[in-house]
Amino acid sequence: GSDSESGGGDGELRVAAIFSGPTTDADYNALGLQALQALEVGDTSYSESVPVPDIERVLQEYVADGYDVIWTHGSQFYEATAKIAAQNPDVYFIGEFDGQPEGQPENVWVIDRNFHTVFYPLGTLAAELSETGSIAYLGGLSLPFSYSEVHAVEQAIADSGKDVKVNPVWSGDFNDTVKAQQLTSQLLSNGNDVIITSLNLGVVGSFQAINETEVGKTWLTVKYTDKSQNGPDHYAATVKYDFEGPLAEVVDSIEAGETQGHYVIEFGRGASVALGDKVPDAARAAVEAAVEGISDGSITVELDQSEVE
Amino acid sequence: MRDLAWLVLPYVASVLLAFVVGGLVILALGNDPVKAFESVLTTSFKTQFGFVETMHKWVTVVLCAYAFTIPLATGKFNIGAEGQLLMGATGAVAVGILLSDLPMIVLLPLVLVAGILAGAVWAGVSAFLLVRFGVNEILSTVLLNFVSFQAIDYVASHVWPDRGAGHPATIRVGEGALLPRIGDAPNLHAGVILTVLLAVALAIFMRSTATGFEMRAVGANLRASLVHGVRTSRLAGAGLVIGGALGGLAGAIEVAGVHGKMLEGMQSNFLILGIIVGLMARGNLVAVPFVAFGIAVLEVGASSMQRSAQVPVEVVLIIEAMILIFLLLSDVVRARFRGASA
Amino acid sequence: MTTAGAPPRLRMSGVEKTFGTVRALRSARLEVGAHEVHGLLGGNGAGKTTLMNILYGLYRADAGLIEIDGAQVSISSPRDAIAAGIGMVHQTFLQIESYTVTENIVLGASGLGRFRMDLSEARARIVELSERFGLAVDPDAVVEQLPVGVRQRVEILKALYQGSRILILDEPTTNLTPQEVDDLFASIRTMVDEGMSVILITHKIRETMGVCDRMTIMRDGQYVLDVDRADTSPEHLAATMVGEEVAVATEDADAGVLVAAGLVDDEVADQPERTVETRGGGLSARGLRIANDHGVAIFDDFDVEIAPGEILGIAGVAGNGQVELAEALSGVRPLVAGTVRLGEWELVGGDRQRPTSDWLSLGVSYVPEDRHRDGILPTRSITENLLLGSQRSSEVRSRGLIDWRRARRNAEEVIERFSVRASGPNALAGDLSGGNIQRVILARAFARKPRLLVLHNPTRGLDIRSTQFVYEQVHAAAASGCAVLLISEDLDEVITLSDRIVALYSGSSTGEWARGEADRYEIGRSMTGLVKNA
Amino acid sequence: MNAVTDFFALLIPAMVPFVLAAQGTVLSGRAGLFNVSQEGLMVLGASVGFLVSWQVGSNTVGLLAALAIGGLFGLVFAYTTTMLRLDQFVIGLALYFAALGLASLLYRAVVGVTLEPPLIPTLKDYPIPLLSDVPLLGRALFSHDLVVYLTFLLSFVIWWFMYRTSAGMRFRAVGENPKSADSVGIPVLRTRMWAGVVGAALMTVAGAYLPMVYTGTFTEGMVAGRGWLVIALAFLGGWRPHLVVAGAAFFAGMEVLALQAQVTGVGIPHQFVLMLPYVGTLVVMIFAFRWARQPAFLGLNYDRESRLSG
Ligand SMILES: Nc1ncnc2c1ncn2[C@@H]1O[C@H](COP(=O)(O)OP(=O)(O)OP(=O)(O)O)[C@@H](O)[C@H]1O
Ligand SMILES: Nc1ncnc2c1ncn2[C@@H]1O[C@H](COP(=O)(O)OP(=O)(O)OP(=O)(O)O)[C@@H](O)[C@H]1O
Ligand SMILES: [Mg+2]
Ligand SMILES: [Mg+2]
Repeated sequence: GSDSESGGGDGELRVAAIFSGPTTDADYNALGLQALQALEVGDTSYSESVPVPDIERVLQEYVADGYDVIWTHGSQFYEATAKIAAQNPDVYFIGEFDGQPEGQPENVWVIDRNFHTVFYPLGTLAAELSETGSIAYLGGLSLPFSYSEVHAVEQAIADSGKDVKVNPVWSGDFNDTVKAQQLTSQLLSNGNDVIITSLNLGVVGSFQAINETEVGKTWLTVKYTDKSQNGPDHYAATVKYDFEGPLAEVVDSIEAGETQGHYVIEFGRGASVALGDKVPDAARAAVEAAVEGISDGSITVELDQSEVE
Repeated sequence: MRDLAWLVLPYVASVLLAFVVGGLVILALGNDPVKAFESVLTTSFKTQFGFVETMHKWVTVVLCAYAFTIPLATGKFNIGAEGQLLMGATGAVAVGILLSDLPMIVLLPLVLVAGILAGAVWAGVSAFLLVRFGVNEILSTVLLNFVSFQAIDYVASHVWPDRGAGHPATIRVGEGALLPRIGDAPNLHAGVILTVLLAVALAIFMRSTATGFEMRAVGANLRASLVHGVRTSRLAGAGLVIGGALGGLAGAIEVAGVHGKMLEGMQSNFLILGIIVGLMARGNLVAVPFVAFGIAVLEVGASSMQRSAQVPVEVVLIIEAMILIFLLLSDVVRARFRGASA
Repeated sequence: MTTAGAPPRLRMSGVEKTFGTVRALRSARLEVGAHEVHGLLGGNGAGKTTLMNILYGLYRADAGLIEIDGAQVSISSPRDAIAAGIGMVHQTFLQIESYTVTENIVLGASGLGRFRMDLSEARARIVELSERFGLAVDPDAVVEQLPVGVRQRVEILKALYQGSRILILDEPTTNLTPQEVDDLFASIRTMVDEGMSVILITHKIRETMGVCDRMTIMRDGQYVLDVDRADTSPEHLAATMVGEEVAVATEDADAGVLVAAGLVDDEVADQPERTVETRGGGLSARGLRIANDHGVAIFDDFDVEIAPGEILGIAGVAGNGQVELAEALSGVRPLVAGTVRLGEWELVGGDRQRPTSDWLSLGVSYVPEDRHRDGILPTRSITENLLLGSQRSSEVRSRGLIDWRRARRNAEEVIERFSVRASGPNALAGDLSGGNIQRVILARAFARKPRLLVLHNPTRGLDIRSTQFVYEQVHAAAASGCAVLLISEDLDEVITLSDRIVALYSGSSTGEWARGEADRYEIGRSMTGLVKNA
Repeated sequence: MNAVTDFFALLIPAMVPFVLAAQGTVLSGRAGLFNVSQEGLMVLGASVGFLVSWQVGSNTVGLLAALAIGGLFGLVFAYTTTMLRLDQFVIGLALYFAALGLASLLYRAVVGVTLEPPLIPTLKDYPIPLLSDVPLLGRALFSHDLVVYLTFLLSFVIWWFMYRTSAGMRFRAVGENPKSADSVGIPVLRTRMWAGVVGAALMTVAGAYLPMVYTGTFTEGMVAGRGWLVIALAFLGGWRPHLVVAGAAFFAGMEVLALQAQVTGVGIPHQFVLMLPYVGTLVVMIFAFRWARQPAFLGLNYDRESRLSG
C-alpha cells in the first residue's frame, strides 16, 4: 500500500512508518504522519495503532515488502527495531529513544527525544507562576522518561531558588481524557496551581478541569502539539515537537550513505517552547533565559531516570 | 464426509459473505478491496515469517478459547482470560527472572508451571467466590481483569522494570526460560507442539474421562447431575480453575516463546478472540483449534491489509462482526433448508 | 348435548401440525358443545396437548379451521384465544413464581390499564370467583410457596377471571387427592351449569366416566372417535385408546392395565397376593430430621424400614414432604440428623454422611419425580444419559477412560429391552416423549442392580402402556430382593403396588396399612391429616 | 469539608455514564435480553454524539443522534435474538466489534488527521435554585448539567414503571417466565424488541455523555473499559434499577476516592490505589447474596413452540 503507486523508481527511497496509535489523534501519531508525508521520497506507507506485542511482525512485513527505510515512531518500539535491524543489514531503520542506546546496530538511526532537557524550562516557568508553592506533574504511564521529566522540573525549580514542591501523579494512560479530567480537578482543589502535563490526548480532559477555576491563578502546560484552544485562559506553555525536520534530515543522511547515527532533538532542532499570551512577562523572561542557557550549554539538564513516587 | 461438509460449509459461506460486505465498505472508503483481501488471505502463507507469526498467534488464541470453552461446558462464563493470561505471564517472568541462571531443563518447566499456577490461582479467586459465596462469575472475572492490569503495571514498572524499553515491560528472563525453536529461523517455538498435544489431551479429557463427562453433564443439567452423584459446585469451580490454568499457560508461552519478558498490552485482544473462537466452535473442543487457526490468519492478515491497501484498521473489526453474525444466520438458513427438504 | 341445528360451542377440523419431522396432528378434529364437559383422551404423544395448544394460540397450526359458535375465528396468539373466550390450564403451571396469587391472575387481564396498579378491585373479584366456584385460595400468597393443588386452583381462577367460556384442563388431576379431585369436579360442574364448556385431558378413564358428558379419543395425532358417555364403557374406551393389540390383552384384564387406566375401584381391585420374605439387609432409616430448601425441618424423628423385596408405598398430597423424603433417602439431600443403613452399610451415621456418589455405588437408585429437571441431560444422547451416575465405576471404563463403544452397545441393548422409542443410542434425551424418558431413567436405575429403589411419581403423565411397563419393572426389582420405596400421589398406584402403605401428612405418618387392608377414602382422609389411624 | 464537597462534586458526574448504561442493561435484562455490547456502544455513542454535536453545533442534537444510533443497534440486537433467535452472547460481541469499528471509522471520515482536535462546548451546569444553596452539599449535589438530573429522574421513572405500574409487572414477567407471560397474552417478542432498543439507546447516550462533560472531544480509548464494568454493575445491583444507582455510586465513589488518594499521596504505589474500585466491588459482592439475583430467563431466547424455552 502506498500513497504513490508510481514510486520506487531508481534512487527513490521507499519509506515506511509504524505508529503506536491512530493517526487521527491530533497528537504524537498525527505529528508522525505529518512528518512522513512531508518527506520527498519515492514511496511512503504506514501502519497505525500497532500494539507493542505486534511490532516485530509488522517490521518484518515491511522488510518483506522491500521498503528501504523503516521508521518506528515511539521509544517502546526501539528494542524490536534494533533486533530486526540486526537481522536485516540491507534495510535501514530509524528508531526513537530517550538517551543513547547500547549496541546500536550499523543500520539504525536513533532519534533521541531528549524529553528531560525540553521539560527543564517548564520547571522554570512553574516556579515563576506558582503562588501556592505547590505544583503538579501529571503523567500517563510511569515510565523512565517521565521520571526524567519530573527530575528535570525539580532541577529547574531548585535552580530558580524558589520554594516550590512538585507532586507527580500518573493517570495510567496517556490518552484517557476522563481520568485526566478527574485527576486534574483533584490536583487543583488540593492547592496545586500549575499542572505540567506529560500526556497525549488526555490533556484535553485536564483543560476541561482547569477551565472551571479562576483565570490567572491556575496554569496548565502541554506536550507535543499546541492545544491552547482548549483553554486559552489557563494555557501557559507547550513543549512543541515537530518530527518533520529531524526525519527529513535523518533520511537525507541515509540517502547520503550515512547509515548509523544519533539525532538529538533540541530547541531549534525539532523542539520548541511556546508560551501562552496570558503568561506574565517576568515568567516569560525566565523561560527564555532557560532556553537560551540550554542552547548555549551554560545549563546542563541531568538525565535522571530514577523512580519517583 | 457429507457431515463434514455440512460442518464446514457455514463457516466458509459466512466468511465469504462477510468479505463481500467488508469489501463494499472498503470500496466506499475509496480503497481497493481485492488488494486488501489478497493480503488478508496470503500474509500467513506467503513467507515463512508470516506463517510463524500466525502459528504463534494461534497458540495463544487456542489457549484462550479453551479458557473460555471449558468453563462453558459446566455452564460458567469465564470472561477473565486476559487477566489470567497476564497473571500467568507474571508468574512465568517471576520464575524466569529470579531463577535465571538455572539450566533450561529445570527452568523452562518451572516457568510454564508457574504460569499455569498463577492463571489457575487468579481464576481460582472467581471460583472460590462462586462456590463459597455464589458471586456471579461474569462479574468477578471481569473485575479481576481490571485488577490484573494494575498488577502487571506495578510489576513492569517497579519490581523488574526494563528502563530502556520505553514502555512498561520487565527485564528479560534467563536464557533457560525460553522455549526451544523448531527448524531454521524464522522459526516456530516449541509451544506450538505443546499446544497441539494439549488440544488432543483436552479433547480426550472432556470426552472420555469421568471428570470431563461430569463437566459436560453439569453444563447440560445441573440438577440432574447433582441427583446422580456429581459434585456440581466443585466441578463448576474446577472448570473455572482449569480454564484459568490454560489462560495462565497462554501467558507463560507468550513470555517463554514470543517476548522473553512481560510487557503491558501483551494480552492484546486475545480475550475477545478466545471467546469468539469458543462461541464459533459452539463449545466443541475438537473444532476449537481449527476455528482458531482461521481467526489467527484473519488477525495477522487484517493488520497487513492496512499496510498493503491502507485500509483503516477499524474495518477489520467490522468484518469480524459480520463473520459472527453471518455464521449464526447460516444456522437459521440451514435449519430452514433441512426442514424444507425433510 | 348439542341441540340439533344450533352450531356447537367449539369446532376444530382438519388441524395439521408438524414439528420438524414429527407429524403431531393429522387432520385432527374436535367438537365441543355448550354446557358440556368434554374428555380428550389418548396415549402419550397422541397429540392432545398439541391440539389444545393450537386452540390456545401457543402453537401455529399448519392447516385447520376453528369455529366458535359457528363463526370462524383466527387464533394466532394466546391473546386472541383469551379474547375469544378460551382459557387453558397447562400441564406445567405457567406462573410467575415470585408474584402473588392476585398478580398472577390479573397479569394478562385487560381491565387493569397500563399504569394504574390498584389491585384491590381485582382482589375482590378473585375472592368472589373463588367462593362461587369453590376454589379456595389466599389472594395475597406468593405463588412459589403454595402447594400444587392450590396452584392449580390459581390457574383455573386465572382462566375464569379472564372470562373464559371454554376452559381447557390438561391432566389436572395428576397431583390431587381423591377429595381434591371430587372438589375439582364439583367446581367443573358449577362452571358448566353457568354455561361454560370444559375440555378435560386425562389418562384416567374412571375420571372421564365420572365427569365427562362426551369424549373424543385421539391416537397418533388423529381423531379416532367421539362418543357420549352413555354410549360407551370403560373397557371400550381403554381398548380404543391403546389400539387393537392391547385391546385383545384387556380381555383377560390384567389388573395393572386396569389400574393404570384408572379403571378399577378399590373394591374391584382384589390384588394378587404377594409374599414378602422378611429378612435383614434392607433399608433402615431412623430418627430422620430433614429440612426443606428454606432450612425448615419438615421431618422430625421419622423412621422408615423396608425389607428386601418389600414395596413400601407412601401416599400423600404433593407438598407434604415427599420431595424431601425421596431426596434424603437417595443421598441427594443431607440429613439434619438421623441414621440411614442399607444392609451392612452405614450411609449416614454419627457425623458422617457419605456423598451421593457412594450411595449410588452402594446400590441406591433414585427415580426422581421431575424427570426433565432431575432425571435427564436433555441435550445429551441416550448413551450418555444411561452412563450418568456410573461414570466413575470401573465397569464402564477401560484403562481409565470411559469406553464409549461399550456404552453405546449397552444403550442399544437397553433401547431394545425397554422398548424405548428412539432413532438410536445417539438420539437426544430431550427429544424423547415423557414415557420414553421414563423408560431410559428406569433402565439406568435397574442397570445398577439396586438394593434400594426410590421411586417418586414414577408413572405421572404416562399412558397405559408405559405405566404397565413401569409396574412390571418394579415387580421384577422387588422379586430380585430390592427394597422399594414408592412415593406417589396416585393413590391407585400405591394401593396396587405396595406391600405396605404409609399415609404422609405434613412430614409425619398419619396411618399405616398392610396390603389388602386399605380403603381409598380412608387413606385419602389420612392424607389430609384428618384421621390418625394408629 | 472541602474534601467532602469535592468528593460529591466529582462523584455525581462520574456516576452518570455508569447509571445510564446500567439502566439500559437492566431494562434489556429484565425482559430477558442479555446484551454485552456496552463497551462498543458507549464508544460509538461518544463518537456519534461528539461528531454530530460538532457538525450541528448543538449538544442536544448530538445526544439525540447517539440515542438514535444506539436504538438502531438495539433493534439489530433485539431482532436477531427474538425473531431469529440467534445466540445473544455472540450477537452482543459482534455488535461490540461493529460499534467499535464504526466509531473510529466515522471519526476518521469526519475529522481525519489534524493537529488541532475539534472541540465542542461541554454541557453547562444548571444549579437548582434553593437546593444548590443548601450549605455543605448543596452545590456538590445540585449544581450539575441537565443530563445529570435527567439520569436520576430516568432511574426513578424506570423503577416506578417496573414496580408500580401494571405494564411494569407484565414487563418483568417476560424476563422471569416468557412462556407464562405469553400464555396470558403479554406480547413477549414485542416487549423484548422495545426493551432491547431502549436499553441499547441508553448505553450509547451514556457514552455520548463522556465527551460532552469531561473532554469536549472524542478519543478512541475514552470509555476505558467502563462498558465491561457496567455488566458487572448490573449483577452487583441484582438487576434492579434502584440498586443499580446505589451500585454506581459505590463504583464511582471508589473510583473518585482512588484518584483522591493518589493526589493526596497515601504512600502506596498508585497501581494498588487504582485497583481499589474493583477489589472493593468483589468484597461487596460477598455480602450481596441477599439481593444478587438475576432474571430467570436472562440471556435465553424464547421460542413459543419449543418446550425447552418454557
Ligand atoms: N414443542 C414440540 N416440539 C416438537 N415436537 C413436539 C412438541 N410438542 C409436541 N411434539 C410432538 O407432537 C406429538 C404429540 O404431542 P402432544 O404433546 O400433543 O401429545 P399428548 O397427547 O399431549 O401426550 P401426553 O399424553 O404425553 O401429554 C409428540 O409425539 C411429539 O413428538
Ligand atoms: N422440544 C420438543 N422436541 C420434541 N418433542 C417434544 C418437545 N417438547 C415436547 N415434546 C414431546 O411432546 C410430547 C408430549 O409432551 P408433554 O409435555 O405432554 O410430555 P409428557 O409425555 O406428557 O410428559 P410429562 O407429563 O412428564 O411432561 C412428548 O412426546 C414429548 O416428547
Ligand atoms: Mg400432553
Ligand atoms: Mg403428558
